[in-house]
Amino acid sequence: MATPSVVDATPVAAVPVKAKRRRLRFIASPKAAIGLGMMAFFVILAIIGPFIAPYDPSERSNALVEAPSAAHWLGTTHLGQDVFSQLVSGTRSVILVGLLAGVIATILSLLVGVTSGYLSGAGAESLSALSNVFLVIPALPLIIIITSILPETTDVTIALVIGLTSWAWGARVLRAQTLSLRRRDYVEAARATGEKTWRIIIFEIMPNLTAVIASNFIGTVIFAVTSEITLAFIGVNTSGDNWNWGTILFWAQGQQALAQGAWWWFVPAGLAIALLGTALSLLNFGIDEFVSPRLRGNGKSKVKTVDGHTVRMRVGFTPVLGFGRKDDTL
Amino acid sequence: MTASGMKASASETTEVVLEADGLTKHFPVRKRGREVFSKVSRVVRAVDDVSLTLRRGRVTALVGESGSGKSTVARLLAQLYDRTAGDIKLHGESVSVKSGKRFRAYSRRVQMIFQDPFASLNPVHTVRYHLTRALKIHDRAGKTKEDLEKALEALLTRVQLTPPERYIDKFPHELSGGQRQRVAIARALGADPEALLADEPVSMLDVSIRLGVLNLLRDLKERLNLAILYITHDIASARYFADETIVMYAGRIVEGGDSETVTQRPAHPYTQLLIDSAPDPDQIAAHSASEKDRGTGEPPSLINPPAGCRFHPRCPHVMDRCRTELPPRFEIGDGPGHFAACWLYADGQATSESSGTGPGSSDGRARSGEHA
Amino acid sequence: MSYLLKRVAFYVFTAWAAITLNFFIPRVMPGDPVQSLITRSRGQMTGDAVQSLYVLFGLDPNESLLSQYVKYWGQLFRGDLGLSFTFFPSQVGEVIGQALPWTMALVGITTVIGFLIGTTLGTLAGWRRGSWIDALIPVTTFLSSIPYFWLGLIAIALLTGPDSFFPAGNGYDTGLTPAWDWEFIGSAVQHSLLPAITILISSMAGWILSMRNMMVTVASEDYVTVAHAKGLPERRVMVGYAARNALLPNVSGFALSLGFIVGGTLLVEIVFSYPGLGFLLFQGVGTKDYPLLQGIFLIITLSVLLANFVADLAYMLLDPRTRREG
Amino acid sequence: ACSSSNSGASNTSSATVLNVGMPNGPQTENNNPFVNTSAARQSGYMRAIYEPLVMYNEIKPGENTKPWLATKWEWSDNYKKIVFTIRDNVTWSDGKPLTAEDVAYTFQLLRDNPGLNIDSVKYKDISASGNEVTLGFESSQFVYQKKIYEQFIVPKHQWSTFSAPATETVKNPIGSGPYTLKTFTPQTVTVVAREGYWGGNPAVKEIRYTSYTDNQAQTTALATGQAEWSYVFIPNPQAVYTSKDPKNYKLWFPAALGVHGLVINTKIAPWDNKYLRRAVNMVVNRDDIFTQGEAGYFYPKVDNITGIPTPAGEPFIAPEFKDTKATIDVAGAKKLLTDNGFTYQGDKLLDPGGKPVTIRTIVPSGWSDYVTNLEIIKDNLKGIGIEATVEKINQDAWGKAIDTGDFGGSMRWTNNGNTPYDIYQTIMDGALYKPIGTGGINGNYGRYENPAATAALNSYANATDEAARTAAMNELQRIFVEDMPMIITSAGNVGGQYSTKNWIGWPDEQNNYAPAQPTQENALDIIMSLKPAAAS
Amino acid sequence: MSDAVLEVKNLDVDYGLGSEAVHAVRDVNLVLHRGEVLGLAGESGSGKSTLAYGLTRLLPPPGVIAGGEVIYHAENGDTADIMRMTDEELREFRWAETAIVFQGAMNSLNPVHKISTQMTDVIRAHDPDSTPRSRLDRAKEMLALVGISADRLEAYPHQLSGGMRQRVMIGMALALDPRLVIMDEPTTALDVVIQRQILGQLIELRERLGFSVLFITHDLSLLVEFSDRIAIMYGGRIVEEAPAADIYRDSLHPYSDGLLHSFPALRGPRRELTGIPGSPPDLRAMPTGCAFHPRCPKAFDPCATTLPVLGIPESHTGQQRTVACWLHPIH
Ligand SMILES: Nc1ncnc2c1ncn2[C@@H]1O[C@H](COP(=O)(O)OP(=O)(O)OP(=O)(O)O)[C@@H](O)[C@H]1O
Ligand SMILES: Nc1ncnc2c1ncn2[C@@H]1O[C@H](COP(=O)(O)OP(=O)(O)OP(=O)(O)O)[C@@H](O)[C@H]1O
Ligand SMILES: [Mg+2]
Ligand SMILES: [Mg+2]
Repeated sequence: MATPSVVDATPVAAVPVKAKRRRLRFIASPKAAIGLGMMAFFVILAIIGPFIAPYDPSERSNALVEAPSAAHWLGTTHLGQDVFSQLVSGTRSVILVGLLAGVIATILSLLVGVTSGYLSGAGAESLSALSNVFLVIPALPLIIIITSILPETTDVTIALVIGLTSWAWGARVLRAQTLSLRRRDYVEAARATGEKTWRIIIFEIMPNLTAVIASNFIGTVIFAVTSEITLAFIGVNTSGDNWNWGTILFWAQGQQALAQGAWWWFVPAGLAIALLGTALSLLNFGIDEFVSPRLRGNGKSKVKTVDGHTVRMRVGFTPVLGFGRKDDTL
Repeated sequence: MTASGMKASASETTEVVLEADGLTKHFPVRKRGREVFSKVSRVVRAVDDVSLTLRRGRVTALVGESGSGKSTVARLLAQLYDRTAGDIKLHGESVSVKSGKRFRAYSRRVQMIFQDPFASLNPVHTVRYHLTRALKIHDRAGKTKEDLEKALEALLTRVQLTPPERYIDKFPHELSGGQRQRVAIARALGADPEALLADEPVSMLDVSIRLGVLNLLRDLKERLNLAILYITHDIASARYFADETIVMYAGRIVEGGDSETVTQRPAHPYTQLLIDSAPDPDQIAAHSASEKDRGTGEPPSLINPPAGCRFHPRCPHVMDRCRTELPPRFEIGDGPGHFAACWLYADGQATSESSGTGPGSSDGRARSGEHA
Repeated sequence: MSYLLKRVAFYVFTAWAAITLNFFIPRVMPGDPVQSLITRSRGQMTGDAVQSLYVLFGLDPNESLLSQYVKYWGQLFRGDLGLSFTFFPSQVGEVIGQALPWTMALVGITTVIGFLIGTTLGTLAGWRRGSWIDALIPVTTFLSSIPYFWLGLIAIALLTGPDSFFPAGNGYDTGLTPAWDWEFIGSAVQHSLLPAITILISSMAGWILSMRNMMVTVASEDYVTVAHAKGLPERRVMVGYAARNALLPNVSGFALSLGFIVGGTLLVEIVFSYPGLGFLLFQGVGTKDYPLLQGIFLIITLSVLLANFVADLAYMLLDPRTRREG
Repeated sequence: ACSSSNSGASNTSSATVLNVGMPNGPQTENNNPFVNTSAARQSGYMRAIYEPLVMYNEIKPGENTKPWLATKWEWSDNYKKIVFTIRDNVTWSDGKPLTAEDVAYTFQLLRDNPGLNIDSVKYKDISASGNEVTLGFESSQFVYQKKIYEQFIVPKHQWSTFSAPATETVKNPIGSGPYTLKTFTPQTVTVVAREGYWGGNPAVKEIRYTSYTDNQAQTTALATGQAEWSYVFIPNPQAVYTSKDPKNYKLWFPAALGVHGLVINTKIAPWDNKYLRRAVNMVVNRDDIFTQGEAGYFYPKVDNITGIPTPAGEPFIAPEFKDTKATIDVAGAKKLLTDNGFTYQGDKLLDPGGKPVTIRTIVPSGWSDYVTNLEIIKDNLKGIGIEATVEKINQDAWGKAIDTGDFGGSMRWTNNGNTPYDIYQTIMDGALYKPIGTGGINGNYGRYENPAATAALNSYANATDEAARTAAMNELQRIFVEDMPMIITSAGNVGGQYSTKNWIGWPDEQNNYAPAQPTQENALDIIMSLKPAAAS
Repeated sequence: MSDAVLEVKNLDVDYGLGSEAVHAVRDVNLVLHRGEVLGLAGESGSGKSTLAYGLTRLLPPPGVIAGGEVIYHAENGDTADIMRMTDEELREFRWAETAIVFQGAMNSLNPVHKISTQMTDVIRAHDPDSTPRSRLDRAKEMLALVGISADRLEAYPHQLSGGMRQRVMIGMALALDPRLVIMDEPTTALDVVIQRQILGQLIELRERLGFSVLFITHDLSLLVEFSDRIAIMYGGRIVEEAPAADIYRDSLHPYSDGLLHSFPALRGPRRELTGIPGSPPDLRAMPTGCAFHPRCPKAFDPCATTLPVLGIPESHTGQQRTVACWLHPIH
């Protein structure tokens, strides 16, 4: 009867193994890994961009609207500025605004959404009404109007404006989610244990909203980035010497770069935006699969049978790997 | 049997911890279609006029059909729901707390184990978190880390999750149903309560694990002098585990008394139905033939409950009176505190003190009628 | 209070709050329409024009916000949206009425089509998780991350030209007069193709993704397994059991998205010179045209509320369970 | 049906249709010619419907008037009264005759409705008798002649029925011009030639005015030939426009008597120092501004030291400045500065007080040509050690900052008129002066104070003889060159893009009979001069 | 074995693949005879549901069938291996031959379709020639069979109580006259009265229609009462199989024995309840030898090392029972 120790030992040993698996799972999804890599690239570029740019992005030269060359990798503008340097230096503003606005909007939507979802009474009702009012008002025009109210727009103010106006959708989603969570037994159980309300909201409810919060955050970042760029593009925010991809597009469009045939001026910034968006959505995949056990396919959706066929794993038709009798039942 | 008899006699003397008096809970239901403009608001009468007492060192079982309001009673007692009417007394003092400090003070003394162990543990937190919180909230975590560690270990050991370090850092989904249930119990015990409201703590477990949990509760009751409310569908376990059994039907208490008496000599026709329906491997032959004669039919709607006795549409002994008048509790003299809310015992009321024949015979009549 | 009354009260409140906000937001904008008209027309208008313009627009600097507000409501109830500054002295109602059908037709229809196609693709992707259609998702997200205007401009640069089938802009051939004849409709459709495709490409990904995720979630519900166990045809299981239930959250998302029709695709209208509401809004912002802005916001507000109401109804129709809130 | 015949017509055989485009976005049916926001004015089709009394050509010094509805006009010596003789045999498009009554009524309308009187001309008494109309004014109208000549005339029998002419959208415009409104859509307005026009039948039978949403769309339309006449800023016109059909695609942007340039806030030290401003004028690279900022054509370069655009302003330039060009002279500028108390610390210019010289310029963020100009100026200033910053702010904030004097420098324009008076008045009129912080001004944004300049402006406007005017104008130029309150870089324009593929007879450098802008009054003159290309 | 309906041979079912796999069902052999109720009991997590879903190939991902055969004997004598069926064959086979009632009836009905829709669509799928009228009639008939009035056909699932939903599922399961009905804990959440009602009706129907039932539950007393034979599972394997009465009176495997001594009896004298010491095995790290040996009071040498094989014990020759335990050597 010395065997029970065997039973005991195995799970104990399994604990660190499990923890490791959990942390690596995120990377295990190839989509998320690619997204993470791309995102890291953009963030690094945001930090070091202005230092590694070959030229001062605003500096004029005599090379007017020149096609890409060794000296100017992405050609030049009508003022002889280096497009590549503008792109590289502009990354910072884009990332800053995107992340900052994302954080602001996420925090606001958490505050409003979760609170109005968990609490009841007039306060909660008016919070929910508030978010509905914000939903009704179209965000982009509102942002355009507010930014045109501001005498001067820096990255931070743009981020603030975007963040302060784009939280409502998230709040609504979170509220709906919270409503379904708040009568869950474990929340009631925490209450019955004697937890304080704010602790219940922060420690019992919010962790269960991680998936929603995360995808919401990423969605807001994408929205913020496109908004910032759109604002710059329509000339609402091209302030200072602060370059961002939208400013590049603004100038390119103002000078009708495409009609002039200066594709190098217009195309790269747009592609950069698309890539950033893709990086974020790929990250989103990873987070989905990470947080929601249902989406977790262990990365595999196809299996190989013993006789070499590939079968898709799917609900309703369990794949059969091997047939018939095996000689050795062990 | 003797043991339970001894306890029963002790019950008169042991201290009442928690007492419900005329507890009532109505859930509002949303109006449908054309009712929108009418004034009448509809409610689910989940619990109606329920009175019970929980005493120190005693287990009270609450059985009844599904949807009869057992869980609602437990949640009302835990002050998780606002009650519609009635009173809850803790040590004789009426309490009504919704949240805040007073609620926490109350929750320290009255703890609840939720029906579903899969739902009542937060999937994102480890066992350690759950238990630590329970200890910290009620200032039982001690001052240092070691104190806390020791307290956690003690808790886990108490619910037989040994060795503690094997379970302490696990997430709920890494535990089996029985283990979760025991974590939930440990959490409730973390507050060191005086009363424990255990809502079907074993319903999802296989018999061997079920037994382990029940033995643990009994042990706790005896060692810590807890007052326990044990809600279950498993009447057999009520017989084994509880000192006192109360039967609910459609939001009302229909019978109550000493467990052995209630399970062996059920008085109320519903209880009889319940006991008869319980599967019994020893009596395979005896059944099978008589299924048809059993009172069948649907459980009543709680929105428009039947007038009079709520069981009357299904009752094999239904009388005119049952259809109109709500039966009060009638004492039945065959066991300590045995009562039933049934007009069958109305006549016995006058004579109940003098002899047990009235109820006894009616009991016999009911049973023989069934098995004939 | 009954549920329906509560809903109605809620909608009325939201409408009131949104309209009030719409009233005040433009008014706190610095500068005024006259100044902005002057700065916009750089040199084409002399400084002397200022006074006459103030008089013309009837802008009384001494009238308090509150009395303007009261007046505004009075006008609203009379169905009078005031005179546009940009197109002075045209009625705002007329200006909007002229742009609205275009937006409704282009953006409305594409939003609906995008929703339908996206939902269908998402259904398939979720149903056949891991098949090729699933691989479509990164591609569509890539496309959807591209700002509308960029895609539109590239499309214009690549696909339009003197000999191209696709016109570069406008709602219809410049020589035509709007009428319900085939020539006009054909031309309108032809002009709307490119912007429509742009919107479709950019907006479909969201629907695909959310529908896919819902499908994956629903596909593991017991009743779907039961449907398989019942031996129902695959299509019936996919459509009648999985997609039917997965659709529910998307329906409310769709209702919400209707509100973004005007605001969200403003850039498409600008880029394609499309004579719709979005472009009008953009003009209104540029010229501080409060009456016009308020009129457009009013339309947006009302249509979003209406869409939400319809979504509520649709939800009730689609989901027989009475939702228990709170 | 109508459309197919039309679209075919513009491409084959001899043309009957002229396609005009403006980048103003969709229009709402609004044919009120008085209101600046109306479609009629924005798209320019009012010019084909309503006619002025006199056709005034602002780019042709010397002979710049052509009789139109008025056959004769006579000013009193002090320019406080004018008598128009109205052409006979002119009918409105509804067949009724145009009389002096109509003319008088039009001016009365302006006098009695300040909202319609955009030019703020101070009319006093207005009377008609026979075919003569007499207008009286409160002050001399010498510098405002153009505004009166150009006034279009509306029919009394229609306009007197309007209760509120200012908010009237005139669904059925009746004019004396050669065209009448055929159809209106938000995109395109079509006018067709009518019978019975006093000036004979035009070759152009139909004109379509199309509104494109923005410059880009307008440019594309021009490049593809969809639009044959427009006024729009085209960056790199060579690549985007003219190269598509070098033979036919033309643009002509002659200067008008209005300017653009760097307004300097003369109340902020050390910019109150005229030597500093003059030094700046010596280093600004007007060629770069013209070629890079204005795409080599849009706002013509102004390089006369007086800031007066040529050739339009040629006759007004004082003999002493006739040939004085503003040329780049960095060394000279530095010398001027160091001679007048400024010093250099390395490359950095210090003012007489020893502080580094900087200037904060502002510009509306979307105005790419102004921004480009300022970037160039910033670069130029660096050459003489001045640190300039270019702050791009939104239009409203910019408007407010300019209004209250909260800036160091900014690109801006001046008014234009029939003499350089408007330019100098916008820059130097002491009557318009308001201190920094006070808003609501209509000129003198640089806060320039010089009683001599104000006096010269007044005497120019009110002089009763040519000699006094010339003296005043010369004095103004002297003061301007001495104090250089604004660095004038470019002229306002009255040009346009047009195609000679279907129509010829457009004005150009040689045949400069009218400014080429389709929305100006002279557009009618041009339309009447057009001939089908095939016919020639 | 001419009357066999279903033969399960050496069935292995895993969750996940390769080294990650959890072997939830190991080498299970079972025979289900015509008209018989076979009870399946065992510790929670022992693989009962997995077995039931596995043999119908309804196991959701990441479940896979690692090996084995499930032979179905059709009425006309043909046999088919369910594991080798194509998707189309499976679809045809399902419900018409084998119906299944899932663990939670609450979630088995689609909340957005009416009961009538859900009952008729399965009839239509398997009998495309039927008319809507006949389908509806059949649905009414089945509801009547399980004691639900026909007017409930137009109800949505949420308008029915849990017990009614359960009965709807049972009615639906019988709609196509299947030869085999699998029921996974159909009554756990219900009180005993309703539970008895449902089971009583089922047994009655079984006698009339002659289908076989695979009945999974924790409730041993219920099993003993309602089933003909009982199989006990432990750690993914069947450890004992015997007629119900035999198991109840005289269980051979120590685990079965432990189970039977763990439930309290409602009637008669109070019994001593012993329970089973220790905790269930970890499926990822199964003990060697007999999976039960760490908890077995009677474990001896071979238990810890060698896996006992399921077979007819020597001591019980001739009886229809098998056991996998070293205490009872097999033939
Ligand atoms: N929040 C609620 N709103 C409306 N009705 C409710 C609510 N909670 C419970 N009910 C109703 O109240 C009645 C009693 O429910 P309760 O959960 O107390 O029953 P129970 O006896 O615990 O049943 P079970 O044995 O199935 O757990 C049921 O009819 C239920 O539908
Ligand atoms: N998706 C999964 N991945 C890994 N292991 C799983 C998965 N699903 C089930 N299991 C494991 O497979 C084993 C068998 O599960 P199964 O549901 O068949 O048990 P059961 O006997 O039906 O239990 P119960 O009586 O609780 O229903 C369990 O130990 C469970 O932990
Ligand atoms: Mg309950
Ligand atoms: Mg199971």
